[in-house]
Amino acid sequence: MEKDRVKKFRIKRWDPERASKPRWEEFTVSLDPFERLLDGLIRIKDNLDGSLTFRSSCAHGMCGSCAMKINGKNALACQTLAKNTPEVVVLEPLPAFPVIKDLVVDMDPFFEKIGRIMPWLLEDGPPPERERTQSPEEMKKILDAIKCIMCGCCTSACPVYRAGKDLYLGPASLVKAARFIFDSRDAGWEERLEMVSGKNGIWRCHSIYNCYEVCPRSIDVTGIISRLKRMSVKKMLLPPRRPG
Amino acid sequence: MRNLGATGFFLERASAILLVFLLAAHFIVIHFQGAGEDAWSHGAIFLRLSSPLWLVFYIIFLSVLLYHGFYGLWGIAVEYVRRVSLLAAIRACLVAVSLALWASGIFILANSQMLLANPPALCYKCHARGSIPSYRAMRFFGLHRPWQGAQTERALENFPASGKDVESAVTDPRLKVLSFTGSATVGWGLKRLACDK
Amino acid sequence: MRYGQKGAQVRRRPGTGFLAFILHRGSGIILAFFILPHLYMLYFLKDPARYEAIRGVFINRMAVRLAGAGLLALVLAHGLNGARVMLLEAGAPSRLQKALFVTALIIGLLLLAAGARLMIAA
Amino acid sequence: MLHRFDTLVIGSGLAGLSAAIEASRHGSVAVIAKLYPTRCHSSAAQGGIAAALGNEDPDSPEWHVYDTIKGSDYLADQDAVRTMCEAAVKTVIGLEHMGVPFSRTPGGKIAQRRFGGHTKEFGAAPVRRACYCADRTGLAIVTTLYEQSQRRGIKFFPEFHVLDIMMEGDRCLGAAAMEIRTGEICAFSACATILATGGYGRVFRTTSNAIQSTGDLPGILLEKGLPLEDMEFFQFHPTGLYGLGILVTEGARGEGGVLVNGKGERFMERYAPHIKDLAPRDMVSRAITTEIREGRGVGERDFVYLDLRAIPEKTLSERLPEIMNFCRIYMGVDPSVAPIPVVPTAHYAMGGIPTDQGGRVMKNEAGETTLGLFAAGECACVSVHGANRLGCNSLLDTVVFGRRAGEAAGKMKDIFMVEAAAESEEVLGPAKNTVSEILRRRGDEKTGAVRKDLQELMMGRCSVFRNEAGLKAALEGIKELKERAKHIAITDRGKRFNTEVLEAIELGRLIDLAEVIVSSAVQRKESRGAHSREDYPERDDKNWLKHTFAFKKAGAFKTEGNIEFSYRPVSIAGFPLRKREY
Repeated sequence: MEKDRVKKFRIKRWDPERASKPRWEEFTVSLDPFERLLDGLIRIKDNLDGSLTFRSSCAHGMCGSCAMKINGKNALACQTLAKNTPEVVVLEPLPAFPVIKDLVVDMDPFFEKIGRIMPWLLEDGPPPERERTQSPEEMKKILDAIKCIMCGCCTSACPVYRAGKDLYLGPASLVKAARFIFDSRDAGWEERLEMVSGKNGIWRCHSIYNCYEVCPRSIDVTGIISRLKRMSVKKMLLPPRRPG
Repeated sequence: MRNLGATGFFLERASAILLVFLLAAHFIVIHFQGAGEDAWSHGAIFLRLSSPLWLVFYIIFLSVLLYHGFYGLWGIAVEYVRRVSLLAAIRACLVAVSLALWASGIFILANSQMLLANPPALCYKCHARGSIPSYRAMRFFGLHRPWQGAQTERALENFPASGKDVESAVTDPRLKVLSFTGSATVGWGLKRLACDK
Repeated sequence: MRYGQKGAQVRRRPGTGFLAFILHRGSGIILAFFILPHLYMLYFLKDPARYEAIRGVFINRMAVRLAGAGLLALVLAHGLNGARVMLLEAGAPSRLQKALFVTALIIGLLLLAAGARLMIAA
Repeated sequence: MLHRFDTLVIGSGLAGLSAAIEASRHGSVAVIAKLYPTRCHSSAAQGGIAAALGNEDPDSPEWHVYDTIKGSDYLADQDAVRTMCEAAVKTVIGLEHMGVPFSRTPGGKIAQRRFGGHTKEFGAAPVRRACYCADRTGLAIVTTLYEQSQRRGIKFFPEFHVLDIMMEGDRCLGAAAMEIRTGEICAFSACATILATGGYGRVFRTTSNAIQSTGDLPGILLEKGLPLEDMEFFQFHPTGLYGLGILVTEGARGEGGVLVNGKGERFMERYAPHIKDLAPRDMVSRAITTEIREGRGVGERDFVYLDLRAIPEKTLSERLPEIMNFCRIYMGVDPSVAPIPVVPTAHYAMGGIPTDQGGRVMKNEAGETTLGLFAAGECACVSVHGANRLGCNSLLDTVVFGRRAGEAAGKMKDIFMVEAAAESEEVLGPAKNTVSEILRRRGDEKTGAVRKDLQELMMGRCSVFRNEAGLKAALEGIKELKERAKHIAITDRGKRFNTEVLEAIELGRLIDLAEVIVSSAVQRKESRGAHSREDYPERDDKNWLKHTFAFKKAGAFKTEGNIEFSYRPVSIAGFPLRKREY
């Protein structure tokens, strides 16, 4: 097709089962301007090299499977259109997580970190007959945080997380914590705030804004962490009540 | 360990805000005089240390600076050091070094107070240049007439002054010798005043 | 087509925030160690002649004066970026982070120019 | 590796998580899925979950029952529909208690909006019944249920691809799955196994379904000689983004969006004079397809416009932010200034594994169930959706029947003891064979090419409108594809994360399911709900008011190709059959 544009996919490939080091490989595929990079990857797997390995599922930015480093920046392959990329597209697995194969990384440490902050709503007593009420204004406080699809782009982009993977909770966990701490229905906010205020929590964030820059869901990640910091300081200075 | 993080973070920020003012004062008084100026000459420092306000200033400056700096270093250590025991050792080191530095600073200040009580005899020199920043800063802190309240014997060397301040300096009976750099008119006027003594 | 390990280099521009962070951290570490020479010098206050001798070295060498200006640059970098981060942490919108960095940079350069002139001039 | 749990849940979408949470009250639960838990396709659900809360308009579960039955073109089992709709209110409130961040009314209650086919007073006017969280309801509920599962200590096995269900006669003993990361095949023994693997929209080219929605488990059951119910009914959602199939929620029309054809007409007025653009999905899809076929598509192309410009910008950004995003990213269109090009897109399988209301899998049309095997969600067919599902009822279905299956399955450990399997050829053999058989294949076919041809074939012959000739041709095509699939060559022979082998296995299942879909469509000689035959345009209640049970075995009444059929009557409980008009 004439409107097709030839794209070069330069992909960092590594099968730790067979090679001791990663290698770079280049594929040439044609992609419509409005096609996604994921379409290109599928085309490569279907036509050129069936062993190319990557994750994919929903293909429209709702599941977070195809997070990878695209031209040096973490993003979702299904959300990056061909027209918005240069002729050579460089793809690497997400940094900071162990590589399983090609563009697939081990997300277990990431989910484990999220699990550490008690990511569930804690009720204060038996629930009422009907729904608990929550004003639209109160709901707005968590509107940003509930957009998270846990793709790992933010955490993997964070230099602090990369430096101390086994220590720092990482931005995604903090967003998850904020989702509950700012939820007017949550009774466990105080305990959870203590948790993220520990030495591996919010204080490790130096407002580097990498997470904010890469978030495919446009969540103000750094802003949310700053809110947590303010809340933690307020809680230290003021008598205990739920600050905004 | 209740919310130590928040306290540390808060103190770090608070000390940072303090440092902005303290460092501004420090730079204006010491470093912005031009390289040839004598704001950190032995005499000038002793002059400042003779004032309790400056003494307090230096104690606060020292403490805040050390807290801010060493808390910062500790923060970096927390980020990169995984082994708990090593981290504890680093923490102990940082605390020890910062305390030692603080103690030596305090020792220097105390030592200066002892020297002030028993000073070597020196002449007083006056710079009648009211426009320079250090003068304005000293005026701001109410320290622009350092000889007032000073003992006769105290060493006083090279301070900035202008207009009325100079007049009061020249007429002050405790000032014995006056050297002057500045414009001729002012110089001659001063000479006349001094002759009246 | 296959490439070796170095085959595909991407030109990576570090993000503004990351640049600011590195600058902040680097200047912070250096500044923390600046306390040492200061205290070392003040230690000789008890001996005016010795003190003035050391001071002479500082005053009379242009290189040392320039280093003084460098100290100012570090303080400004650390302080102004600190102010930027504190503003953002206090609730300034995240989308302003780059603009704030540029602002801090401009203010810093202006202050540095003014301060360095005073420090270097004899 | 050998694992032993009281309950095993396959699939970590809404149905799977609901079932797991419910089952965890009774014993140990493991969830295995071929994706990480929140990567499921439930998280792409946008519009809402239906429940007659009456927060915005007066509403009653009875009206909900009526709408669902009418929407299903009277093929739904009415007692099951009643069960679902009456549980809806409690279910949604239960979800809220678990922490789902629903959008709120100014008074702080759960906000609701209009949705296709949901009416008040038995069809009088559209009603606000869909409880939503902007247009990311699925994501909000999935995330919350995943959180609650973590709280309950449910053991997750992410990225395990189920290759085989371990059956012993009529009893299910668990499943064999490949740990994708290592290639190792593990046995999971359990007293109860719940299948919640979702849909199989990937048999079609243009689909809103995830790449991973490949119907693995229905395919496996088919091979085990178990039936699949009502497979001919596959819903096409009227508004998928042109060329991509990404969904634009019905909520967009619920908020005031309208469909416009190439002439600028609001054509739904002609097809459903009463509720217009909020007609059920099968009708709207047919209307759009008709408009395009009769040359009233937009420009020279084959789509119509969904016009959201009448909706205030604030409403758009508050209630449909994801839609706005999708349109901007994927179409380069800002819905607040330009209409969105849309086409019907394969969306939801009404049919699936037949179950009773407790999620027990039926082994025949008589309703006899298998011991220890349960199913819920899109892969199951209770059947509450009949011939056409109403929008927002799918989330409700997954949660209500997921929980019911979970409860029934959790109690299995008291009546059905299953010991941990021993590592033997008998247990893991079939699963290992599936893989080695694929690896043994030699030839020059590629998975991608065969899959693409299958999807094109299904899209062309078996989509919104169907006819005998097309369906027969499709069956021929499928036969050919089956042959081609035998010659697929695998280039990746490693064990670690070998998605190429898995894709080939998935393709095999997809072809099997396509065959069942087409065969079922051929034998149902009437038009009902989503199954619209051009050669039989009328609903035929006399002959066809019955569920199709498709088997891959001999001994049933009727045969189409390799598939054999038997039938199960529809349960009617209170709502007599009427002509379906909106």
